[in-house]
Amino acid sequence: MNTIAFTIVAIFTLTFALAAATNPRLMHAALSFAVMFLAIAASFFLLGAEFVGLVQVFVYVGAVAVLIVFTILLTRRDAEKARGFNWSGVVIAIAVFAGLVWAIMKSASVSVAPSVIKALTVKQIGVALMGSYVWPLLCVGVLLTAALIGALILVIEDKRQ
Amino acid sequence: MSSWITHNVWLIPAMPIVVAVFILSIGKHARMTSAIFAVLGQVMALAVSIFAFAPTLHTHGFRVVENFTWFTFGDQHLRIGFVLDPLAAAMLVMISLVGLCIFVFSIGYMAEDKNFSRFFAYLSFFSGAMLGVVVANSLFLLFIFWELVGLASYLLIGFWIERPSAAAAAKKAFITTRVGDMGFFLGLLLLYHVTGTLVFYDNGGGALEPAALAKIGSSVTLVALLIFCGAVGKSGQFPLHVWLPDAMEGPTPVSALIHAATMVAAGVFLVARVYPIFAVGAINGVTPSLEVVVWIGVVTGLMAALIAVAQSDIKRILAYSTISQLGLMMVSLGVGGVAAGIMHLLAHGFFKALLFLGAGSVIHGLHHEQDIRKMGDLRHLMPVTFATYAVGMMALSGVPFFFSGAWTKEEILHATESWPRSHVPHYLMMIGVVLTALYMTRQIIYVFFGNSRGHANEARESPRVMTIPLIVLAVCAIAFSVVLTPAWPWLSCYLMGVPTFTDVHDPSRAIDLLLLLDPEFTFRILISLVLVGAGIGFGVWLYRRAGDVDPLQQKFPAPFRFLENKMWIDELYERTVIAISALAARISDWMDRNVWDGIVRGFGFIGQLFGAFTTDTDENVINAGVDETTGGARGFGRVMSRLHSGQIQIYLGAVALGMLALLLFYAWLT
Amino acid sequence: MTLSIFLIVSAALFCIGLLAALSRRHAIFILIGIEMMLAAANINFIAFWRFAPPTAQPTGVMVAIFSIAIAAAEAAVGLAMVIAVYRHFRTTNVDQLNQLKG
Amino acid sequence: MARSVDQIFIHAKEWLLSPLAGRAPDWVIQITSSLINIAAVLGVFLTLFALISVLERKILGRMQNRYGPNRVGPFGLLQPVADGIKMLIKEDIVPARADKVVHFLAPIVVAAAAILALGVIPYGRNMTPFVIDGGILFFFAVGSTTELAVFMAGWGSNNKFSMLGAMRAIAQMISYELPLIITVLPVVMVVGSLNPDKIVFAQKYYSFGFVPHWFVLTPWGATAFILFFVSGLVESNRTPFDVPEGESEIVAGHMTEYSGFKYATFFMAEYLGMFAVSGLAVTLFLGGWRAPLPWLAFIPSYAWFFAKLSVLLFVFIWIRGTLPRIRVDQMMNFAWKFMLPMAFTCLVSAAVWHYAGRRLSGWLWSFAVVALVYLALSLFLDTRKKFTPRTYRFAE
Repeated sequence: MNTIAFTIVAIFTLTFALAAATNPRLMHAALSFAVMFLAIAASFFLLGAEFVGLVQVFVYVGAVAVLIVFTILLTRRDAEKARGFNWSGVVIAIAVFAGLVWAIMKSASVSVAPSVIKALTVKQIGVALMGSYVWPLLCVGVLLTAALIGALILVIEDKRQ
Repeated sequence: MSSWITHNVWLIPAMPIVVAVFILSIGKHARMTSAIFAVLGQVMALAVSIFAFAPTLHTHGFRVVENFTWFTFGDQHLRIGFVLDPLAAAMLVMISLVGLCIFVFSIGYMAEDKNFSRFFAYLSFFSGAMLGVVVANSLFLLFIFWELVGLASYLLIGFWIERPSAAAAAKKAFITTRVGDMGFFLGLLLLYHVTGTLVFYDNGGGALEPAALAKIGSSVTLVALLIFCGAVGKSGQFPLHVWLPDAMEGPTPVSALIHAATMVAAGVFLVARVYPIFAVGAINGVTPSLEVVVWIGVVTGLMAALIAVAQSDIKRILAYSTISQLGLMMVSLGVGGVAAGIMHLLAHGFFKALLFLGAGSVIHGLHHEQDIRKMGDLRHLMPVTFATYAVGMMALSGVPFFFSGAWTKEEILHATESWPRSHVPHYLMMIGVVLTALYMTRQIIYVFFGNSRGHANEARESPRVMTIPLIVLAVCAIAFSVVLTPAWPWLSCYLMGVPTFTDVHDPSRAIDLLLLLDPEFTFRILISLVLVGAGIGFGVWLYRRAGDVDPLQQKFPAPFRFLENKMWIDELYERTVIAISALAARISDWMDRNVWDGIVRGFGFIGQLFGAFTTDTDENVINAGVDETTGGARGFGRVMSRLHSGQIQIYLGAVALGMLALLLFYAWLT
Repeated sequence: MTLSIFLIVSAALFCIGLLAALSRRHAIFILIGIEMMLAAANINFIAFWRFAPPTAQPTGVMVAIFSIAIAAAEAAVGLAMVIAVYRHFRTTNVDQLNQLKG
Repeated sequence: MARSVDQIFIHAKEWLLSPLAGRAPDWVIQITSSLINIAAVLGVFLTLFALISVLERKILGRMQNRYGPNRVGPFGLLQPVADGIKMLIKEDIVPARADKVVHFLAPIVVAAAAILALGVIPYGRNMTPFVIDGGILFFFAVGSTTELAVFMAGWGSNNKFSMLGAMRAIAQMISYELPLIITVLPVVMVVGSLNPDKIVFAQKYYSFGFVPHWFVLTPWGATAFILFFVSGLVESNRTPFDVPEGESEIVAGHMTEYSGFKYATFFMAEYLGMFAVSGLAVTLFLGGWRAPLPWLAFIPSYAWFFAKLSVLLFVFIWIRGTLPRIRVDQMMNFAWKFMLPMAFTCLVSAAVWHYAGRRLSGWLWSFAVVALVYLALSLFLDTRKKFTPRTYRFAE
């Protein structure tokens, strides 16, 4: 494991996350959001779960980012208006971060070296998915269909007007 | 024909009652029809009685019983019935005959009265009830007729309801007799409890038959005495005699019928009828109950005779004389002379009715004047009344030979003489006889002899319709003595159900005149002659020049006043019994008003209290509490709603803070 | 290279997501914030899977995959709602969308 | 001998790496090896791009009975150099109120996506630049970023036409991405792995001595290949489906505001995309670097790969020259109503083929399934759709 690579990736992720969170321009924020997910995928690669990384890229960068961008397009009319930025959110976020860090630091069992592990192959994931996780897979399938149909109905414009 | 009547004896009481109901129903104005019907009813009753009397002569110890079950109650059967035996038959004839004379007399006496028909209805109703008492074979049926007689006497005494004294007298009579009847009823119940049946003669099963008598056992005295209470009440014996003198408020025929001949006799008849119960366990003829009867009789007889001497009202004198005579009869029954008692009862019925009717005609003649001190020298103005009245007086005071009263009195004195317990009653009764003769002579002198006082001079002889019954009764008083003489003891044997002396030995010498000459018999007649002679002579001597004021009163004013006021017995009762009952009434009223009512009001109060308590708790505890909580809830609700500002980010911030808090808590824990 | 560093990075990412969700007024940014938080969670899963002793079933990975799928569905529905809200209220400014206030 | 020729490039690489082998830490070695790979890939494909760009114009010309560019260099082969220089010299105009950053980034992202996709395809035995277990998935994951890039381009240039073009391109690419992936599924299912090498390895046998086990020769394989090829056309916005930058309609679609080098990058990215898709098609269906006949195996593997690739590219160009542009809604209907069901039938018939024992009977059964569905669809798909009155909606 190369810490350097990891630090780079971590820095990338956090900077783009911050950009997505704070960038006043909507479109830039959305794009930095997408890039951030690329960075996250990279960190997954580093952690040895390529498949998840790829899926992450595939789903987020491929679909969600596009969706977000399209939504921004569809709601462009008031996008330009300058939006306030309430600082209480920031305060809370920092507080929570401090809390979490404290928790992590406190629990000694966490600081452990990565265990030697043979690469996770897609075949193993396939077997697991189709084996003991077949039921969740079906549920997620149903969930996704339902969600998408729901989203469609929400958004579809009634042609009869 | 006659056998049919013996079995249907109930017809005799039924007829007068039916006539009474008929008279009441035809209304007030049919005066003469009601009178005729009443008399007719009485005549029918008399005829049937005579027909019933005839067959009883042939056999000794004749008794025909007609019983039936009135109603069954569970396993108890109430049997009642009618009986015909010498005692009943004799009484039937006497009552109906006397009744008839009184009916005829009262037609004249009550002529001007506006309630004429109602009077006759009550009279026939009374005579029916009296006849019923005589023929009843069950103590229960006898008790029923007994009560009807009581009711009839109440109605008749209080006939002139508009006069308050009459109403009070009726009420007094009814209540006093009721007291006696209570005792009678308890006796009846006890008898039923002990023997299981109330019928007198039920071919072996009856109460008066040996089987039941054996069963009575120890409580016989109690039963006898309780039944005797009824007799005391009805016949006006010592403790309960107070109502009789006041009963004179009623019209004179009423007094005659009820308070001379019949009703008062009912008590004596009852004792005679129920005699076997009294006689159970008699040791040579003496039982505790009979002793009580004797002493009650003696006391009553003597007391009444003394009071009669000091009375000034013509009817009150006769009333007290009746009480005295009844006492005498009770004594004769007590000492065992049942036949003598009954014979005296019959004789007394006749001559006492005669005296009362005579007094009635005197009063009628003097326009309702009753005080003898305002009468006098009436023998020339009312000769028939005077003659019949003299016959009655002679019979009552017991002048021997020709008059019925003498013979029966003779018999009674003979019976008391042979009473083993003590001779005191015998001597007291002799004094009684003397006193009777004394007050009767006083009365006759005051009324018919001496100088006329008051309005006596305007007296006129009563009309024929009144004098005929007087004459009939006078003849009866004299003729009756034929049967009563010991020479021909037919009646006593008939009554006792014993074959006469002669039948047994020598049927040919039915009448034994020689007996009269028997030395032992002549001695008894001599004694009675001496007693009566003393009484009359002392009376004539004492009252010959009597003025307005009674000579005895001049000599012994204190005792005279004592007697004149009826020995203060009324006042005694007034203070004691009535006072006590008034007090009891007041107490119960007080109790009811304060204690029970108090308790109820107390509960009510508690209820109110509880109600008040609940309302105000509800008011300020619960309501207030509820208001508070609702107010609090609304306040809290408002606070919470402000929290829900609709800002999503605030919610998310809250979530984050919550998580942080948890974290801190966790930190604090470890 | 210890697990705690990964955890710290994911915590940071989580907080940035929180920051985005809390402070930005735009509706879409709330969704972006949520997606970030979910991604942070995924990192944790994979990190724990990686650092934990090897197990038969790659549960961490499985959970991560499923959470990605669900997050995608959620994002889709969320954005659809944002569009619908925009069409109805003509605004995506979260402050003005407080019709559900109590 | 054939072996050594086959592995010539691999030995070259090792030769290059040898100085570093001993001394440098291994991550340095890794990086240099991947750098070498990248250099090789870029080199090969950029030259191919240049070549194809000119060849395409010459072939099109030939098809249209005219010569293509033949002025610059022998037979016009230096034309790409000329174009390159032209592109570089041209002024790079950036719209005034355009979103500078996005505008600048868009071409880079598109090119990067395309190049990344090329990194995964096995060009020869042991000549896969990056061996990733989920290689195919990597290819598609990277492929999906192109949509975002296109959008950035469209949005960045702040121009209605480019925005509209971008919308169309994205719609088109998303709709065809689904069939593209689903047609790949049967191959992955049959092979049992997402690793391209394994897929090529699975196609190495020959039945009856001369018939290679290429997936294209199976019924479901053939349909899948056709569908895959068509989807590939759409993904790379090639002719029948080059609606986004349809010159006659909306100038150059999302590339309208680009000029100079950025436009060149777009142009290059498009061709690289085409190379990637056809490269994948070759790996999945045409047996990758496998020789068609066993005895032809002596020819090096990469030779076979590039031969097949050039065939496919020719077809691309051929199609460009012959087919007219399709209307957008027709394209959409075609994607959702025909391509998707057919893709699913490939999946089913592959399953039937597999469970029927992969022998001749399996072949017949799966053929029956595919034929049946094809007939059903062609009958029921009422392509002569009665058009509802068109409603024009303008962006608010």
